[in-house]
Amino acid sequence: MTSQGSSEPRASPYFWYRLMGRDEEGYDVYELFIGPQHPASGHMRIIVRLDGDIIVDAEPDIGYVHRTMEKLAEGREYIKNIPLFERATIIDAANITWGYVRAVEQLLGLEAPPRAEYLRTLLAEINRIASHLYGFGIAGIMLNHSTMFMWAFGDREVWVQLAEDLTGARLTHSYIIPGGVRRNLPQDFREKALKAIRYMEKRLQDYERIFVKNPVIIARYVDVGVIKADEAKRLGIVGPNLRAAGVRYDARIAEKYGAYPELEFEIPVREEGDAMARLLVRIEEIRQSMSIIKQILDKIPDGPIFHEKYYRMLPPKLKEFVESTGRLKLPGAFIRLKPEPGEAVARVEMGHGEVFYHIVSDGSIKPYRVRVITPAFRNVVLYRYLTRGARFMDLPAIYGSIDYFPPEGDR
Amino acid sequence: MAILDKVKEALEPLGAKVEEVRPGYITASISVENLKKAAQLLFNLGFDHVVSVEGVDWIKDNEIEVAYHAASYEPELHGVIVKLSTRVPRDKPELETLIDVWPSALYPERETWEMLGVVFKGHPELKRLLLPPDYQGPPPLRKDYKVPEEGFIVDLTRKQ
Amino acid sequence: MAEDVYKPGNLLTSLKRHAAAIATGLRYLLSTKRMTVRYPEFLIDLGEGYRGMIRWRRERCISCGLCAQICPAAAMKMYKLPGEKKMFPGINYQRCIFCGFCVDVCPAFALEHTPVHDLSYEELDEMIYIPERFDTEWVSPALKEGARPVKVVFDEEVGLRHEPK
Amino acid sequence: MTTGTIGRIVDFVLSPHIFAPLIYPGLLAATLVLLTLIWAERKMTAKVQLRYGPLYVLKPLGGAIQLIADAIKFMFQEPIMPRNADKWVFALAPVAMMAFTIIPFAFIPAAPGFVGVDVEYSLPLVLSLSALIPPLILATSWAANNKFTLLGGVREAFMMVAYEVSLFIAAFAVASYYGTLSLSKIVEAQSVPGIILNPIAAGVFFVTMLMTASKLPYDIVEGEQEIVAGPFTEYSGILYMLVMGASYMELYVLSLVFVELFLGGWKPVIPALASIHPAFEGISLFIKAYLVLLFAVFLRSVYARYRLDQALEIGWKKLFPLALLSVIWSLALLLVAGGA
Repeated sequence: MTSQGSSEPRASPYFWYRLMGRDEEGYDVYELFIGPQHPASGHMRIIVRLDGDIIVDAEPDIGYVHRTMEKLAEGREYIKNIPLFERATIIDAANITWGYVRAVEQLLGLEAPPRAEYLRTLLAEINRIASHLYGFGIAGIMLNHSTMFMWAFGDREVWVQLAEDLTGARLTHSYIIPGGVRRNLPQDFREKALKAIRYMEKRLQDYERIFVKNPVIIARYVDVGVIKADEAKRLGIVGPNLRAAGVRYDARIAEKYGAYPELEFEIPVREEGDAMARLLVRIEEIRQSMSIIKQILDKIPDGPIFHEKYYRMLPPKLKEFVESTGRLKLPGAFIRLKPEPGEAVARVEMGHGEVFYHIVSDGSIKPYRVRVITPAFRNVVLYRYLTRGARFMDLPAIYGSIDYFPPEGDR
Repeated sequence: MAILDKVKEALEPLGAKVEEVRPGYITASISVENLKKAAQLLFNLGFDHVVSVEGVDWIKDNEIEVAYHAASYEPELHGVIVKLSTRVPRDKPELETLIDVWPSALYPERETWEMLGVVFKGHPELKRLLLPPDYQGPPPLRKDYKVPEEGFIVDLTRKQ
Repeated sequence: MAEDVYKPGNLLTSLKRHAAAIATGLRYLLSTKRMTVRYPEFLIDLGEGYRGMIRWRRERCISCGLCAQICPAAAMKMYKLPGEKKMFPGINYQRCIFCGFCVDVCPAFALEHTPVHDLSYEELDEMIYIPERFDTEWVSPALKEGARPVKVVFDEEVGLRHEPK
Repeated sequence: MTTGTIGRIVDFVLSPHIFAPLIYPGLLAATLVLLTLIWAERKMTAKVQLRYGPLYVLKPLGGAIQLIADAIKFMFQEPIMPRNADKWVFALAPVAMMAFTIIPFAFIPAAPGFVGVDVEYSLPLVLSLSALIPPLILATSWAANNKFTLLGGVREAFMMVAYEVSLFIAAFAVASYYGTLSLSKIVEAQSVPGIILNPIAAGVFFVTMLMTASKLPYDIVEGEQEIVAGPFTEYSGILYMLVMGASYMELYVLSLVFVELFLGGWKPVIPALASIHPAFEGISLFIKAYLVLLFAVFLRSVYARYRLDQALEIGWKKLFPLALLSVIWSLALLLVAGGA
């Protein structure tokens, strides 16, 4: 047992108190290492310091699944980085690659045809639902509600199946490429998607009965881990965590990319800022995403799915194949995309929040520098902020409610 | 564009070079001394958080560019990113931390210290974040840290 | 939706919620819905378009090497074999991420995806397919052992239904 | 060997002093409950969660002997003794825990007059014996010398004081109505099931029963998501099986008491059955207790876990006053009905 007296000088653990304008107080703390070998830590460690049952300080120690993506990206051609960045958030692959592709398209001066933009939006929304359901399941099991965990993961399968029908892969779609998308809409996709939506609407009511309105969940979530709008802004929080704190910010309306300007949807915002508000915002976002999918299926325009500049390069035989199967063939020139020197930034709203890419090109076939800031990396600071003063048993509740995805934070 | 003019008006007296490279993407490069002042001015304009803090190693110029991408949650500044950047020498990359202005720079600054060896003076916890605590090598995102690459041809005639 | 979770509940609303949760649980306890596909006995038929194991056809290959150049994981390589003038692609399934770029870039339709995805290996070296081994038909081990293929059908009531083919 | 000897052996085994603690409702039945209940729990949870649950061990019966397979696995698993542990306490506490869950069977009547040791105070005796387990859990948590086990032990200590009081008071509320502390006499006197006479006591007893056995929503002591497995974090192999089994055994003991206090004990739902053969009375008790157990473990698929302070609040601020209220209710019933 480690018990640190107040006399022991420690610089970092209590710095938060200084930042929050507090005096450095003497705490007699009990130090716990939650993770990386722990049933509920994920691929990370949280160093928790307890004063009795109260958390004095929880320090997220991330990096256990760091894959040096930014460095690896510097050594690869532009197109090869798509599957690489996809692996940061494998559960939300469409959105995380879309940010990268948007930045590359800006560098190349390309614009995807309208149909491709609609298809990207479609997959992005399917991924958003799947990502929220994943978060839901984790939130459930963090409170030991195994039914919510199994249900959410089971229902996520419906959306994963839908994505598979569209792209040919369950999770790692690599669907969005500079200049367009890789596959056209399958024949019977509309019926399938509408059935999935109707099913999900029914299930959300059961979720409500067994989870959201369950008195145990209300007890565990209401007024737990509260963050208010001004603090969320100061700390640069993104995604549903931000919107649950009362800030109406969503990269989909801020950046106006894809087909979003042509679609009608609401950005759910709640004022409470607690764990329950984050949960409710996610549920409402699932509903909004389903409404977006319906609109896309109604509005999707006909036309090419790939930019003319590269489609032209394909020999007639391959063009014929693309027309008949709806599966794109890539021209050989696509391997060595060569943008002008310069830089570009792009932001895309993922399920977890906003992802940011900054690409610096020196005019060669490989990017000079790719900077990626994922929503999880921006939200990691919440561990420190939300857990301060919470009870120890609130830690998993808070962890589940902020929907932190360690591989995404570590990149 | 109104925002560009505002940023120009605020930062050009400090000697910043402000331009809009793409719609909604404004870059402003400034000297190290004026960085904090410029950050405060940007904050006052409404850029309330940084999306990213990063370093770019310009090995040919023997300099590291440290860039802060500031953005805002306010509806009138949606879709605008200002890159506030400065260049520091590669052999002594030091600048003052901006977490007093933007607390959201806390973790990205720590990561930039770790990955490029840029020292942010006044940062309360410059310690390993993503790399293992016992990592010894040079800062990995510098250009002189090479990642071995392999070709795409395997010659089986030469083996054995 | 669940706006009233923030209202201070009294004993009655609390009991009602407990009852609703337990009743929902009991309803599912008594229903016959199942999500699981019992894999070694049943195998989901993935059909056309699934990005599974990659089939290479030697007779179509023009040895252009585009597949090896586009491979993001450096799994596909061009192999120079003794006694062969041309180079042919081989694949290392330890690395392959099934992105399908090689299939998409192949101008001669020499590479194509199959729906087979459930292979396992005893040794790492077996996962490297030099061109000689690469040109073979993939067979799902479960199907070989007599698994019954099932088709995935979307359903409003149970989400996904698995119908025997 | 003569038939006389065999007969004497059979008589000996069938005599309540041996049969009750060792066979039914004691050790053998308890083992059976343990094996089937955990299987049933997993099966029911799986059903609610749209899965199959254990299936492949004895497939025609839906994997019914899965737990035997698990037990064999635990038996052959290496029991790891932490280097810094207090070895004697660490190894013996689970054994003692199991023993204290089995001893109460000697005092629980399984049928009219069929009890191992017939004492006048069987109700408080059984409850006090099962109240000896929390101190043993504390002992394991201290002996393992691990931060997580210690936290689990502290939680157990907090929980124990919160639920034991209400558990005892709710049981005594019933006893005070019948004017006896003997379980057999309480069952005999029950013409109307206790749950109808005193629903408050029944509710309090059931909830505290869940707390005692740390079942959801009160599995705070073992809170996997915070403290790995609470006091049992360091256990492995056969010792782990013992500590895990002990909580189910405790639940079984308490559900037997619950049935005898509130559900008419061994009296069959159809009274005529009892006249066919006295064994039906024992079976009836078992079935009732098993149904109570099934409901208790079914709650796992409905609930999440309460926070420690919330559970303590429930224990002290809700269950305790309710338990007192149930005593008053019993006394009021006595005044109105003039006693049973």
